[in-house]
Order: sequence, then C-alpha cells, then structure tokens
Amino acid sequence: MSEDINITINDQPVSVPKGTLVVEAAKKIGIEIPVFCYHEKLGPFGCCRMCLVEVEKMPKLTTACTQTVMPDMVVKTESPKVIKAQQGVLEFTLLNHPLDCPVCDKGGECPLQNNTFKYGPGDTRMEFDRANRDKATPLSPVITIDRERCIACQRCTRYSDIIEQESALVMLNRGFNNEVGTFNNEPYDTKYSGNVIDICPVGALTNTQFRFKARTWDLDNSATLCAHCGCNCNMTLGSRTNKFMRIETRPNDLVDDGWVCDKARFGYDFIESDHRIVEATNLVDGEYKVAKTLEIARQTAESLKKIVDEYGPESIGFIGSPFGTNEELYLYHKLFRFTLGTNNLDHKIYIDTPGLPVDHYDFLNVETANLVLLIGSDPAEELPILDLRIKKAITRKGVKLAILNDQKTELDKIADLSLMYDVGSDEIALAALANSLALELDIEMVEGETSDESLTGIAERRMKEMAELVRTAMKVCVVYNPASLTGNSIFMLKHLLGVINKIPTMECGAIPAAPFTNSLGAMDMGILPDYYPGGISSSDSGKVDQVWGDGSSLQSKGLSALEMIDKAESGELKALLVYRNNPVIDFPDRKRVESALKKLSLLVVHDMMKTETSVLATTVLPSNGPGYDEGTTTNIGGRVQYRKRGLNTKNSPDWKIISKMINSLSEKPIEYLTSFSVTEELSQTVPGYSEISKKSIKKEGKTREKIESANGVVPEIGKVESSGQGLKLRIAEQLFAKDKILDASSPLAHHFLPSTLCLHKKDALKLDLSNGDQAILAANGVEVKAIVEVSNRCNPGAVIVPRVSDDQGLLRLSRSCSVNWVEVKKPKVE
Amino acid sequence: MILKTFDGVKHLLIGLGVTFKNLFSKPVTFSYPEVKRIMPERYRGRHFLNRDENGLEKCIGCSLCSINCPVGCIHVVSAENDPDHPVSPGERYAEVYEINLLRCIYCGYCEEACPVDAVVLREHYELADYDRDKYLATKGDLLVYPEPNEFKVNILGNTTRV
Amino acid sequence: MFVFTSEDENKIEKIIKKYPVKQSALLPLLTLVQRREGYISPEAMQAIGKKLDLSPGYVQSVMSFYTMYHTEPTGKYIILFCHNISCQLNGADNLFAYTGQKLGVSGGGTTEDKKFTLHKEECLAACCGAPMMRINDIFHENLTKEKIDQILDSLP
Amino acid sequence: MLGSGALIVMDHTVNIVEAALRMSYFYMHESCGKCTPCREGTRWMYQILNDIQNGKGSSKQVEKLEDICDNMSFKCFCALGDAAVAPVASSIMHFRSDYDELIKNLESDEVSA
Repeated sequence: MSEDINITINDQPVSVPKGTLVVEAAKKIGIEIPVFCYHEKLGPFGCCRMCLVEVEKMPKLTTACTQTVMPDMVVKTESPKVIKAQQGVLEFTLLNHPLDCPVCDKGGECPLQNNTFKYGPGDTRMEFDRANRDKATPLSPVITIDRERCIACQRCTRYSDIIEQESALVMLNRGFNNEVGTFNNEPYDTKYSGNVIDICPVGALTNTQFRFKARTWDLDNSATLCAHCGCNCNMTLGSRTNKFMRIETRPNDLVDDGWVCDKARFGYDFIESDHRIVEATNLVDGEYKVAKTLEIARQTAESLKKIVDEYGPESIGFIGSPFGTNEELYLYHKLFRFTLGTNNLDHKIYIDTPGLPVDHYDFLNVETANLVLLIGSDPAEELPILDLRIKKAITRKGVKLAILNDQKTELDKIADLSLMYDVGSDEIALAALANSLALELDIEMVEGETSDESLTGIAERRMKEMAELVRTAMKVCVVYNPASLTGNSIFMLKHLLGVINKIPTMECGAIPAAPFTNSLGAMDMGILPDYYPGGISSSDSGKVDQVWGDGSSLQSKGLSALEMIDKAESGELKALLVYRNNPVIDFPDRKRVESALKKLSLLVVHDMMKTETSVLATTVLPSNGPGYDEGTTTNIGGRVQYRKRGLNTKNSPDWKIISKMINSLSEKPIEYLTSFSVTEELSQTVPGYSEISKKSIKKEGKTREKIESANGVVPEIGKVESSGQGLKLRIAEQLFAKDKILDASSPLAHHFLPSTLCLHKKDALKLDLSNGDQAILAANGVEVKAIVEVSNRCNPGAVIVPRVSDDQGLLRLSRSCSVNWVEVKKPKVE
Repeated sequence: MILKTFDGVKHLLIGLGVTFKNLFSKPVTFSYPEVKRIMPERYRGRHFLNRDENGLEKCIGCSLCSINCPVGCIHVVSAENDPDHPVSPGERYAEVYEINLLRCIYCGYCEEACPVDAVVLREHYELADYDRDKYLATKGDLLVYPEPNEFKVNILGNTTRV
Repeated sequence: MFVFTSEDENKIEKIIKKYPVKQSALLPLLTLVQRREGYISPEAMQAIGKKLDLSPGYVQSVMSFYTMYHTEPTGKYIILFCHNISCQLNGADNLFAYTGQKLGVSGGGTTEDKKFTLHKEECLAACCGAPMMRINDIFHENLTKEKIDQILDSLP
Repeated sequence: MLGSGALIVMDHTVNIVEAALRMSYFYMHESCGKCTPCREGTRWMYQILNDIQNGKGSSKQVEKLEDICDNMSFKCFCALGDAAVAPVASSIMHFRSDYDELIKNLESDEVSA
C-alpha cells in the first residue's frame, strides 16, 4: 500500500511512496527538473524529452516524468551528460520556435522562456529559415492558436482526451507537420476549453480576449473565487489600472482540481457592463433621484421601520439571493430578524432545509467513494467542475456511477446504471429506492404504492438493481440537486439518505448540489423563513434564545418567497427588500409577480445589475458583486472560502450598506471595520462556522462543520397530480444561458442555443411534430416559441425545455415549483 | 628686501601666466542660447520613438522598456494591430506610450531593453519648461523627431547616424 | 451523406468482434472505407467515430497519420511509387517523372479522367525488386520505362 | 549502414552523401512527431545534408551534424530517432572523404570565383 521507497537525487536522500515519478520526488526535496509535456494532472507522457536525467545502472538517460521510483535508485540531474542532453533538447525545441517573446502573451510566464534561461544553450546553430506555419488563427471564438509557437508537447490534446474526455482537440498529421487541430477545422468550443490556455507551456494557445492587452508582469493579480455556480472554483483575477484583464486558474485540489470552466474564464464581462447599478436612487414623484448610497440606506431602514410600526412585522419581507456572500446574507438576517422582527426571509422558490442526516461530503469524497449516486442533477450544465471531478472519479479512479434523474444527461454515457423517472414523480421514485433498501433493513417504510412502473416509469426490477448497487457499495456519495426536485420531495430525499446511512458498514455522505454560488451559505445564514442560521429551527425557541440571547425567538411563522408574493398580491405585505434576486424573471408566473410587486408601497432592490425587478423598485441600492466585493462563500461541498476583491470601486461595500441600515435603527450600533469583522462575528454566532476565521480559510478554505438535519420523521408520499392538460414541463438549466451575466456581447455568445423543447418520440408522434419543427408551448395564457428536438431526453408525457435566455420567459409557463402542465402545439399557419 | 620684491613679482607673473595663456585661447563656454553645444553621439537626452523605413512605428508595445525602467516612468498599453491598417509591423502596437520625463533618470535602460530599437535617447538636452504637465511625453510627442530619423542603436547602446 | 451499407454493417460487426477493445477496429474500418470509396470523407470519419464511440477528431487524427488513407477523391487505380533508397539508386526518380509525364500529372495527383492517382511512397518493402510500384494491391517490380508503359496500357 | 529492414549493397559509384541524404529524408518522413529530438532533429539533419549535397556545405556543418547525431541518439522516445542517426553518423565516420570532397569542391569554387 503506502510503501515508501528510498532514493537518492543529487546525493540527497528522499523517501517517497511507491509509484511516485522521479520528477515528483525531486520536487519534494526542492530539486527542479525542467519539463514541458509533463503536467501533474495529465500524467506521464514523455514526449518533450526535457526531463532527461541520469540514473545509475541504466545505460541511457531516462525521462524523469515517466520513470517511477525504484528502490535504491541513484538519480543525477546535474551531471555533464544531463546538461548536454538538456541543452541539446532545448536546441531542438527552439529550432523552429519563432522569436516572438516581445509580443507573445505568454512572455514573462512562459516555461519555455524560463527553461531556456536556466538550461538552454547560449546560442543558436540553426542556419536555415524557421518553419512558417499559421500565425494567430481562431481555434474558437475565445481561444487563438499560433501554430508556429507550438512545441507539440500535446498537453492540450491530452487535456481534451483525459480530463475533458471529449477528444475534441487532437494532433493531426505526423512528423514535422503535426499540428494541434480539431475535426474538420471546427471550432474547439467545449465547456472547459479555456483550460488549455493555462496549461500550454508556450504562447501557442492564447486567450483571445486578453491578447495583447497587457504584459503578464504588469497585472495586479488577485486570488479570488468564481461566483457563477456552486463549485466556487479558485481563480486569479488579473487587472491593470483597475481594468479587468483576465481570469486564470488557481489550482486548489480540494475544490477545482486545477481547472475552471469557460463560464468562469470568459464570463466576467458583466464586471464592466453598462447595465450595472452604480448609484443609489430613490423614486420621488415618479422620477428616480440619485443620492448618497448610505443616506438612502438610512432612509430605507427608517421607512421599513415605519411600515413595521404601522402594520406589524409580518407586513415586510426579504427575498435574498444564493449569490450573495455569507457576510452580506448574515447581516440581512440580523436586520430583518432582530432589528425589524420578522421571519419573512427567503432566497429561493424550491423547498429545501439546511442540514443532512448523513455526512456532508466535500469534492474529494467523490473520488474516494465507491459509488456516486446522482439524483436530479446535471453537473455538466449546472456545476461543470463537479462534472469533471465525477468524470475523473469514474474513468480513472474506478468509482461507479448511478444516476436517478428525470432527464438524460451527458454523464449517462459513462454511468453504470442510469434510471429515468417521469417528470414530477421524483418523490415516488425516491420512496421506491428508499423502500427497496429498507426492505432488508427492518426500517420503517414509506407508505403507499411505490413499485408500480406506471407511477414513475421505472420498472421495479431496475429499481432493485439500483438498490443492489447502493447496498453493495460500502461508500456512497449522493449528489442531489434540491432545485430540480418538485414539491416536498426534498424530505423524501433526506429520508432516503437516512436509510442508506443505516445500511451496515455503509459510509454515506451527500453533496447538496444546487447550481448557485452560495445557496448553502444562504441556508446556513438563515435566509429561510423557518430556520435561523446554522439550521436552528425557528420553532425551537429555546435553542434560538440560547444562541441569540433571550427574546430573540420570534412568534410569527415566516413566509417563503412565493408566499410573500401571494401576500403582496393580496395587499397584506407592504414592503419587500429584494437583494440580488430577480423575481420577475426567476419566479413562476411573471404577470402575477409583476402585479404583486407593483402593489407594494415600498420595494427596495439591492442589486448589481439592472433587472426587470429593479425597474419596478421604489428604491434602488447598488451592490458591488463579484470582482468588487469581498467576503466568504460556502460551496456545495461545505467549504468556506474567501472571495477577494479584484477591482476597486468608489461604491460602499454591501456589508457597509446593510450595517448602516441596522445601525440607523438600533440603539447599540456595531461598526464593522472590514468584511472580516462580520466574518468574526458570524463565526461566533452561527453554529458550524466556529472555526471560520481570516486565517483558517486563507489558502484552501475550510470545511464548515456538519449541520444536523432537523427532521427525522418518515415522510408520506404527497398527492400525485396525475391530471393535467398536455405535457409536464421540466425546465432544464443551461450553463451558457443569455441572462444578466452573459449578455449578447459576451464572448461566450456563440454557445447560446435557440429556444428548444425536447420531446419523447411517442409524444412527438402524437403531436405530429418532428425534429426542427417550430412549436409553441402554451400555459397560463402565455405562449413560448421553441424548436422541436425529438431526443427521448425524458420519459413520455413530459417536455424538457432548456432555459437558454431570460428573454425566453420560461417561468411564465409555470405556476408553482411543483409539477406544471403545458400544452405543446403547432404554430398557426398564417 | 629687493630680493623679496623680485620673488613676489616672479610668483605673481607665474600666477598670471595661466591667465595670459587662457586669455588668447579658444573659450570652452558657449554663449548659449545663441550657440548650442553639439553633444556627443552617446549623450542620453530626450527620448524619441523611431519609425521604420515604411513609416510604421517601430514600437511593438512589448513593455520591456517599462519593466526595465528603474524608476518606473514608462507606461505602455498595447493593443492588437488591425492587419489592414497596421500601426507597427507585427501583431501588436503601443496604443499608449508615455514617459514621465520628470521622473526619468536618463539611464538609457529602456533603449537597451528595446528589442526593436524603437525607443532611443537622443542628444536633445533642452528640456526646461514652466508647465509640469508638459513633461508627460505622450506617443505623439515622442514620435516627432526634428531631423530625419536615420540612425541605429548598436549592441553597446551607441547611437550612430546612418 | 455517408452511410454504411448493410454489407458493410456485417463486415464491421465481424471486425469489431475480433478485438477486445472497440477502439482497435479503427484502422480496419478506415481501410474498409478507403477501399470502397477511394478516399475518406469527413462524413465517413463521423460515421466511423459513431460506430466505435470515438470522437470524429480522434478518427481524423489517426487517419491523417497514415499516408495510405486519402482525404481527396482518388482515381480508379492508385499508383504508389516507391522512391526510397534502393529504388532511388535504381532510378526510381526518373521512372516516377516519366510516369507522371505519361499520365499528365507530373509530381503526383489524380488524372482528369479519374482513372489514375499517382503518389510517391516511402518504402513498400520490396527492395529486392527495386525499382517498384504498387497499383491498387499489386506489386510491380524491376520496372523500366517499357514495363511501365505496358502495365499502364494494359489496365482497363 | 542499415536501412529499413533490408541489406542494401552499394558499389563505389554511389555518392555516400546522396545515400545518407535519401535515408535521412526517409526518416524525416517517417518520424511520428511525438518526441522533440526526432521531430526536429531528423528535419535539421536533412536540411544540412541537403546543403552539403548541393555544394553549400562547410566542414563546420559536418561537425554540427555529428553533434546533432550525438544529441539525438538514445534520447528519443522510440528507436526511430536512434535509427535515423545511424546512417548519418556511420557515413561520416567511414566515408568522411566523400563529405570532404563535396565541401572541397565548394571551397575551390569559392577560390576560383
């Protein structure tokens, strides 16, 4: 197993585990062996021949990147023979490499430059003209390739093959003519294509956006986090003179394994967008008047207080966001719960509760588990870096993959077992799996019929196969997407987790994989109507008082986000503060939401981009947002990391605005100096965050402690909505969707899909629709145009519609967060 | 006594000898500003940016001058050339090129670092002005050279007229 | 549009069965298409990729490695002319030039009537009969100008 | 001198540089391009031999050729790189006179010109 082998490198002894490569062993004791083609994530290859070393008792020089350590090996990396070889190989490498360094974007951070300086020959002996190849040509709209600079190390093609597993980028032709290319010169535009820019050891693959904009040494690099999905990948934001320049990876094996997706790398144009809210405005006599942000914050707080005094604390509400940082959300929790005294806080439209009945697994556990069970999750579109991690686990670590979903996903290709339940039948499907596991465990079973194929579309036999796979796995990592579950299914899922955990000798953990930056943090910070921070139920007044001081627990039951809209429509809710959320687009039934918001006497929108909701607001506050803000976020693995500021702004930071609101109403104002002062406070008050501090999250972040699940009762199967007109609607997440973050001018705009609807063959036959036809989705008196794709992506009786754009207005079709029915029809012929 | 007087006169004459000698030699001073000194070829005065034989800017915006500048007085912002209307040969050019002449110590490192011999320090030494803002030499200021631009910088940093 | 015929499908099934890994059947499939079509079109690469669960890029990468696979439509007869050392020492260069002149495609290429495609090849493993050429699957050794005339004229 | 799997016997009328040139063209063509020394080295050798064969060579180039051979041999991924070195290195070792003749021709040309 972990047998250590002793070897000697340059007379220095080192002891490394069996199977370690010589180049890694040398790195351990600080001896550098130059490499080009070797990359620790891509494994040994040995084509650049740069890492030649002398090993005693071996007749020839050997490559340190392919040679594993042997007992009593004696390696020399600086002998005259090695130096001659290094110089020779570098001479060959440089033979046809153009002298572009002064204009090359890699200049200054180029391994070829560095190695040439350290190990290269002093002079060139090449007397012929260098080979001419294509200079800068677009490999995709975001990557430019310069084939002259390529040294054919094949890092990028191996990345495409091993990591991304698309084999989209390949080595064409052979010998001296070989070049990196794609099939038929098609653009190389996978979801993770940008990583080849980082791993290219020369300037052959460059970021089209960053090309020639700045030299690498001129950049101010800030070690920050990606703020798109729930992975919170580590990245470096490079800026110059306070202008955004580029995003690079910042490898953190515990989170991103050294990669970021293209949305992280190229999707940051919104930082300098024209649609940003940069100043605070107040609606006075039908006109927006600009004023000082903190002054408007004070006024807002006072108006909220006035409404509370007049109509009671139930008349105000807060819709937060899974995109804010923990500090901002924590302060909002304080403002609304303690200063204004309401439990009306929420950040989402689906139902979820904090805490898990099993261990909270981190990303690394995906690799160390024996089985990954994906429930309702489509990592490729929702959490790209988790997708890469699962692919790695399945193909290279021998982990098995079982999928329980209502739609086909990209991972189905490599899954050991993939079951597709009918859209909307997730609760029964989960109960069926739980029951077939519970059958042999003598645990209380979920009551009701679960095994009938007509209910879920999954045969009992298949479900048993899945149960068998889970039962024999020994270590299971469940990855589920709470946002894709309908109705109260989340309780069934937590029941299922509990059942799996009760299997003898079973290690089970889960990753609640909601596709938003900080939805875990939002729940932990108590932006929920029924939970205080740290998963303390608001009905548990004893515990609330214990943590927050006597009298902190509130009598009223809070309203969820959708209930707040209901109450606003009926006039019971008078004021609403919307923080970085866009209910008009992201909540079901736009017409109703709009009319409800218009009825409010006070609508405060605190956001970074102008949205359909901010247009309706009576007060608009600017939020800084990713790039400008700082604070901690909690990723889906429960890891708390620090999002550093990348660019400076004149605007007040969000935490200052919120604390101004709190302070203008409270008798004992607390002045926070930095965002870390808030972190310090929340680490003391929020259960699970006690070890989070500026120091402990510095480099790799820190996993917050597990939050216990509150519910232990076996849920019942809810009423099945079997009647409805037309087909069941399932809205699928799309990574590159045209929204406020990626607008039409984004470099990723080529990824935007047209409005599409995916049908099962049977339904398509019934409706007389075929591939490529125009069709109309109708419900709620709203019609959405889409192109038909007959793809069997879901079981019959449902239609899957990817959410490709905000303009599409998909949520207008639905009424609630459970099953919605739509009619699919042919457009009228004019 | 007389001997002492002679001695005094002798020493006086010796002293005045230097004065007389220089009274009739060519003066080393110039009556500036009517007459201007011709500076040696390697004199490091004001900076200029060269153009190549096609009239394109030689500067490719590589920023090596700015990174080598010991006082950090050079600011370069580069941009990609439009292939149809190139500003410089090659792929990139300097969109902004500014030298703060007040901060500059005229060490000539920029000239030495330049891989394309674009920036040079020439013999212009009349740099006095009343306005501090004028010392921020922009690309427009630097590209104007009062004489034909035909000179070369060799490997030692020597500027020679061609 | 490229489609495998049912006859092809049978053959492909047999070929794939021969190997423990599907991927290994790539070269035989490429050969199959090359023989049938005379060249391998991008559509064919996609079809092969689909059959073997490989990306079309990978298929092209493998295909472009081998000189025997053609990417452009070829003539009825593909003449591969060896010009490696043994053949060259025995006058292959002259004979190649002669053949090219005769067919009107000096330097190699496909004739206008799509009858012949002339290509230089590195070593066809028949040094003992140098100079030599291969027309489709048949080796013609110990060539002379007269012999080339005779062979080419005899082809239907 | 071992070529591609056959024993080739050449008589004295064959210019050994031409033969080496032809062989190195073969290796340049056959190199798969994976490893650097083979991909770049075979082409460089061919270019130099081509120069020498066409009367543009110098004795320095022959020495350079020997050094390239040394840099390539036993440093490649597979044996093709080593094999590519063999004809060139052995031809220089055993038939240096053929090289010198081609170079001398050039030098005398230069003198006469």
